[in-house]
Amino acid sequence: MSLAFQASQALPRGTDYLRILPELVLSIFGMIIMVLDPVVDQRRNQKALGTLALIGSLAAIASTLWQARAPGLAFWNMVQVDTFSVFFHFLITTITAVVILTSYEYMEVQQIRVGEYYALILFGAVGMCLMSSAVELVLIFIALEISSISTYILAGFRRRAAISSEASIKYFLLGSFATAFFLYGVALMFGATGSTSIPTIEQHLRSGSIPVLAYVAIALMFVGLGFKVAAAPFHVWTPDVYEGAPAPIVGFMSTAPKAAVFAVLLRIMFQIHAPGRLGLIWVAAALSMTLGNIGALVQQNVKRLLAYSSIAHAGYLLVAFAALPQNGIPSAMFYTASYAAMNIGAFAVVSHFGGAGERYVTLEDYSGLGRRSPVLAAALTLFLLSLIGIPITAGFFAKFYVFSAALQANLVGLVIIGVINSAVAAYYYLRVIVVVYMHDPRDESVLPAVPLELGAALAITALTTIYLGLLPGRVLDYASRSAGDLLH
Amino acid sequence: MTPDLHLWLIPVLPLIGAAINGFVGRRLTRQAIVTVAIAFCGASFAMALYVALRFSGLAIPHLETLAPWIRAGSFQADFAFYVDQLSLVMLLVVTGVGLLIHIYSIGYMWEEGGFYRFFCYLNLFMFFMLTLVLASNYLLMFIGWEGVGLASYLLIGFWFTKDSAASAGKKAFIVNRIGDFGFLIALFLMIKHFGTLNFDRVFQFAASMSVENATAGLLTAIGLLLMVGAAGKSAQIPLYVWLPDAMEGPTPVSALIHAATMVTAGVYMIARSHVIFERAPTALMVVAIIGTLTALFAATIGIAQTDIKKVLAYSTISQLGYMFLACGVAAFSAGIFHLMTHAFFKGLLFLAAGSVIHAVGGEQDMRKMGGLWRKIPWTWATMLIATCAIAGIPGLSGFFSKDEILWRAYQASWAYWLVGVVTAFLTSFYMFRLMYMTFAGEYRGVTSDHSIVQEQAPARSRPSAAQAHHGIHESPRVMLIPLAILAFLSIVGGWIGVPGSLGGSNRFDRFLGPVFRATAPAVKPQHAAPGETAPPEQTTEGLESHTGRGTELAFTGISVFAALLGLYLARLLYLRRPALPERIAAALNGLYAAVANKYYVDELYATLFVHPVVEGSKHILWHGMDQGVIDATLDNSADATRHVSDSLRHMQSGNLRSYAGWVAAGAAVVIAYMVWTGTR
Amino acid sequence: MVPLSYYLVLSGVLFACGVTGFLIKRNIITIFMSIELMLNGVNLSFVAFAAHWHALSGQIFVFFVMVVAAAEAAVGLAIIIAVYRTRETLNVDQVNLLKL
Amino acid sequence: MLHLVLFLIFGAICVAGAVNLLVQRHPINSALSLVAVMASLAVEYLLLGAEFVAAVQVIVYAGAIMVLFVFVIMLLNAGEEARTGGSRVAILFGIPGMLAGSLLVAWVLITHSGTQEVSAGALPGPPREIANLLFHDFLLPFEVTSVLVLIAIMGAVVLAARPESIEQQKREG
Repeated sequence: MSLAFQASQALPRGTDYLRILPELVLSIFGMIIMVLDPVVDQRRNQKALGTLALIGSLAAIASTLWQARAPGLAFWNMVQVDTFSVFFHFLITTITAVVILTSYEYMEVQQIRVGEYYALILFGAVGMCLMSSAVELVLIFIALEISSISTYILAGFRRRAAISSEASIKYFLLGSFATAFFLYGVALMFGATGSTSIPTIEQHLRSGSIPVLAYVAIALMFVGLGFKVAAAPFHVWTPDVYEGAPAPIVGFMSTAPKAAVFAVLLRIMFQIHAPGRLGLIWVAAALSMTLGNIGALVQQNVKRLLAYSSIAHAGYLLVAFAALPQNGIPSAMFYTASYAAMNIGAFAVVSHFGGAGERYVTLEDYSGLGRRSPVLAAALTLFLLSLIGIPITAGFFAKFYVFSAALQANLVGLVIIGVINSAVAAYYYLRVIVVVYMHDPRDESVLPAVPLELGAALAITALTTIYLGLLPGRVLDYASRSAGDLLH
Repeated sequence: MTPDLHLWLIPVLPLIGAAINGFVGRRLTRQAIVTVAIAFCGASFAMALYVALRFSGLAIPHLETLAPWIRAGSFQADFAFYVDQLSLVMLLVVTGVGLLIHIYSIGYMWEEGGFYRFFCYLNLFMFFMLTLVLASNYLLMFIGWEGVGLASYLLIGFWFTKDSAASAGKKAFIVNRIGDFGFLIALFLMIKHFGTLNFDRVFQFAASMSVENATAGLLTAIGLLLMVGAAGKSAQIPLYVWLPDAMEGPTPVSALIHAATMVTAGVYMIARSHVIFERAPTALMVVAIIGTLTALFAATIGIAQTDIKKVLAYSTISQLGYMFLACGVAAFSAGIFHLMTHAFFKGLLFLAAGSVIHAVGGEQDMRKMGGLWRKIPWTWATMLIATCAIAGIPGLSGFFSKDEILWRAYQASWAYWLVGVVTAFLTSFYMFRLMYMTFAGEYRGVTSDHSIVQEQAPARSRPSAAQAHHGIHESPRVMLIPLAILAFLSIVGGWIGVPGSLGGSNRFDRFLGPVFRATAPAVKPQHAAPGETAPPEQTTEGLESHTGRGTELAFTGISVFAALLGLYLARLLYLRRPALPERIAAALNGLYAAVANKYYVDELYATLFVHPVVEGSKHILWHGMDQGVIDATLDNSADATRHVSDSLRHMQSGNLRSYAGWVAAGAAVVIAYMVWTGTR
Repeated sequence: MVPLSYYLVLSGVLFACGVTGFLIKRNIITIFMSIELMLNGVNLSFVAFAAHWHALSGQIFVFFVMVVAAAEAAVGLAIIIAVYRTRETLNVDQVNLLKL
Repeated sequence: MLHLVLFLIFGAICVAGAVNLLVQRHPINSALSLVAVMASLAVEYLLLGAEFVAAVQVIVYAGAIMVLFVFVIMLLNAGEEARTGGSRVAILFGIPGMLAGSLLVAWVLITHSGTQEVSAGALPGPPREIANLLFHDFLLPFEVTSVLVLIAIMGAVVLAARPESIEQQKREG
């Protein structure tokens, strides 16, 4: 190995910092919250810390937009800012902001100390953002760990509930288990190519024959990443963890880390031109869709039902990974964004309705919600319709593009499985809608009014759901350009 | 230079009405709600009339782009509207009949709860239906297509406190989803091979392809998939099961959605895609066969139904079968003609049935009616007209359209014709049976019995139930006027398309001609239908010179005879000798039970599809995978209580190590697969 | 002189032992130790490959893995304490309130 | 030759320690065997010429992390693990899967990773060069680990602290 680096002992330049600006902003706000937490009065200033976190995530959104103007590599080929990374930065920071909005009321009702909570969300977002822009497996690994560890902790935040700590330990142990697989894959990839930098790996694999070791490496990395996105057969943890974790956090961890991991998966699958991609994805996608949907059919707990649905949606999303890059990447990105909008919205409703200690989470509790709170019921219905994939909601176009991309790659079988699955899915989503509107309320007590912040979160997610369902053009266009950037 | 007609207003006006009623309807008075709903629907109808008036001055097809929608790479779809002769006919039918049914609903729904909701949904339905009809590309059409399904779901489940209504809504929705896959996959195929979903471009591509006579190629695949979609929406075999259940909705809904407009969307879609079908004879044949079978099958079920709305529902399915048959023999204009006349007389039948139900206080069982003609003469008269029309009594609208279909079917294959005539006989029979059971004879209901009424309409707080005590009464004028108008249309509606053989010039066929003939394939498809084949794709003029007028008149005579035979038989059985049907039923015990139970198709589907999925999910995944596989045997040292609670706990998973086991096993499979690929 | 594959197989064996431990051990802390065992196996692979490719970045990776392992240990043990407090057991077979 | 002998000896200790970890039923014994694995791994690192890694392995892994483990075992007073009948899935699917998977990987490693021999100290990793890499090329990951550590500390504090309500109950009761 040459020692050339000694000659270039330069310090990072300004543009280097610009290219990690959102991460910097998020970390700084996270630290401010952490420092202020013991100082301020918990009872009175619950909201102050939340607002600070909100400002932090908004600042991160702004800096993402600023950053978009200066694409390029930074920190000696560690991160790359391009339309692809900006798309995911924007998505993740927005998810963070919306989740913070949904948490305001929840934390108060559950009587949870908020300081570390908001700081952890922001720090977690740092990791997720970095995952989408990192082009070096070392950095991807650390970023993945940051996002994972923060979600392990957040999953256990309902400390008085036994199921919450159980969710946390299950998620933690299995997550670390999967991380070890991912890491082993990275080690073998390093062994196969002699590098951990994605562009170098790509060059190495493109020139000459692909060593068998690289195949095994891809397999092991897929095990790790597949676990994180809840793809079958690595999905088993999802229902348990989603049931036990606090509802706003489930909204968070079913979208933001997933989006980030999908970004990594896109890089590995498409940028590296992972060998053997097709069969692997085919089976995983088909299994995820089927197991997720069938599992959801008999669920009585709404959080659990949504957990199974999120497995199924991971399956739909994986279908895009089996398609050709120029169609698959944009459709996967579009799906990620749509899914984020509708799922966070659904969990926002769940977190409000759950009440203290998340008492009301079964399907029966939801009976007559349509009469008790028409606004909440209407919002939930919209999100569920979008999850089914009804036109003029985001879910429709998301599925539409994914399936059409798959069909252009001649994956007729996979598309048929997907389409059949989306019919089965209609059954259990409709079951919720039927319960909400067509059953008599079990409990006529007045629901607490929807507070302003939660209302804002619902409005944002609902409008995004409809916007993406009515005018998907701009987002899709941007995603297509990102695909171009990713593939050079 | 084509004028800008602001076509977008036609669908958007009802949407505004729906929005107003949906958001503030709760605070409005009933008058205000009605005014809003009728005004916006009426404005839409006025716009449609305006388009019709300007039609001759338009370059056909007339395209208007409202706004760009999706531009992803080479794929493009806009919010754009498309008017040609076909969509104009549909437009007028939908807005016209829709308006009449809106008016009728004022009277019918006046006493119901959720009045604003009803009109909101109704307007919403109009929005989606008009989007479907006016769309200039398949994607926009699909949005309307799914939207009408959604609106129909909402309206079927309108009396949602009734469990049967809720589950009927769900059934309709899910069966429709199955059909929608076909449609959706067809769209994907179009995107893949044509790169576009715009009608003009798709048809251009399709027109440039050769007829797939011997080989089943791309167009056949697309055609068959579109057929699956159409079968779902238009309730054809095997996806018809939702329509009878959909009768749980309020009667105006049944009239508008499940008779006149939405269910005909499948026919419209096939007619719209005729360029594709004309080049895919196999797909066309499937359409024809399914249509024929459905027509016959539903008609036989209709014979044994006792619920007045169920009879009409099966009759609708059967008539839709006729329309499919027409499309299947490439007589698209005949199919659309029947669609239009059917909208008139079937809409009328449902409205009249609603009026009957209204009159007898919510009763729907025909066995408890009878002798009503004196008490509700207007309803009786209009319904009689509609019945004559659907039965094919000469001079009324149904006669002309059905005759046209049968004649064209005969030219494709005598088998189609024969089944068609038998169905015509059955149609006439069950419709007159309905008339005799309802209006003739003595009243068999128990007016003073409170409980029956309550039982039949448990959740409907209808004061008309109370009126039942005071006797049967004619409906208010606001309901009778639409009946009268539709009756008028049912009489005269056929005269615009009198076939040449009956001395007419078939103006309807000529009007639609440009749509269907301009793109007809240069080489005639060899229709693969069984039996004698004749080239189906010829102009009516050509056909006349080919076969001669006498033959056609003879066939007309046969179908009229069949209709009259049905009338006679119904009269014989249900007026003269009311005891006879029961004896026949007893004699044909098994067959009658099968027919009365709709051939047990619902039960079959439940056992075949629904049950396995739900139970499989429950047993295989839940009990099998977790309870069965997971160890329930326990350590000996554990005491009895622990034993019980632990065995309960261990029965279901939740065990971390099992989860890790799945992950490890999955990892092994993934590694094995990848090693296999790598070393291959 | 030792063939590279010896090191790799040794690392693979350690990894497999870790997986086995995860599957068969009941004590949460021991399960967690099995994960550490897996990470150690991976580390050996990194160092061996670094020697093979003459690329120091493999060794750098090992440091990061250690930091991550330390962080995971801190969090993991805290979670274990939290679980113990609510359940009073460390047996993973009894931590199963959440199930299908 | 000496190289190979050393590899085999410490490799054997490694595997023995790992197996012992699985066999022992008291967590303390498992922890101690894990320490043995780590220490002998450090020797393997030395054989590969990675002195710095070997040192860190002993200090951080065997020293810090394992101490933490032992501390928690003591704190929770963890006894011998019960022989609860747990999961058939893990035995029926997990173990065979693990075996099959690791055999496959081992086969690939033996046949496809090249049979080059690695001499002792093949890659000298002096701290100076490592520092150059760590603080220059890998500066960003290095800095980002600080966020990771911060999260870990915060998480440990949040989760290990007693929930307020329990405290309140105790005070009230």
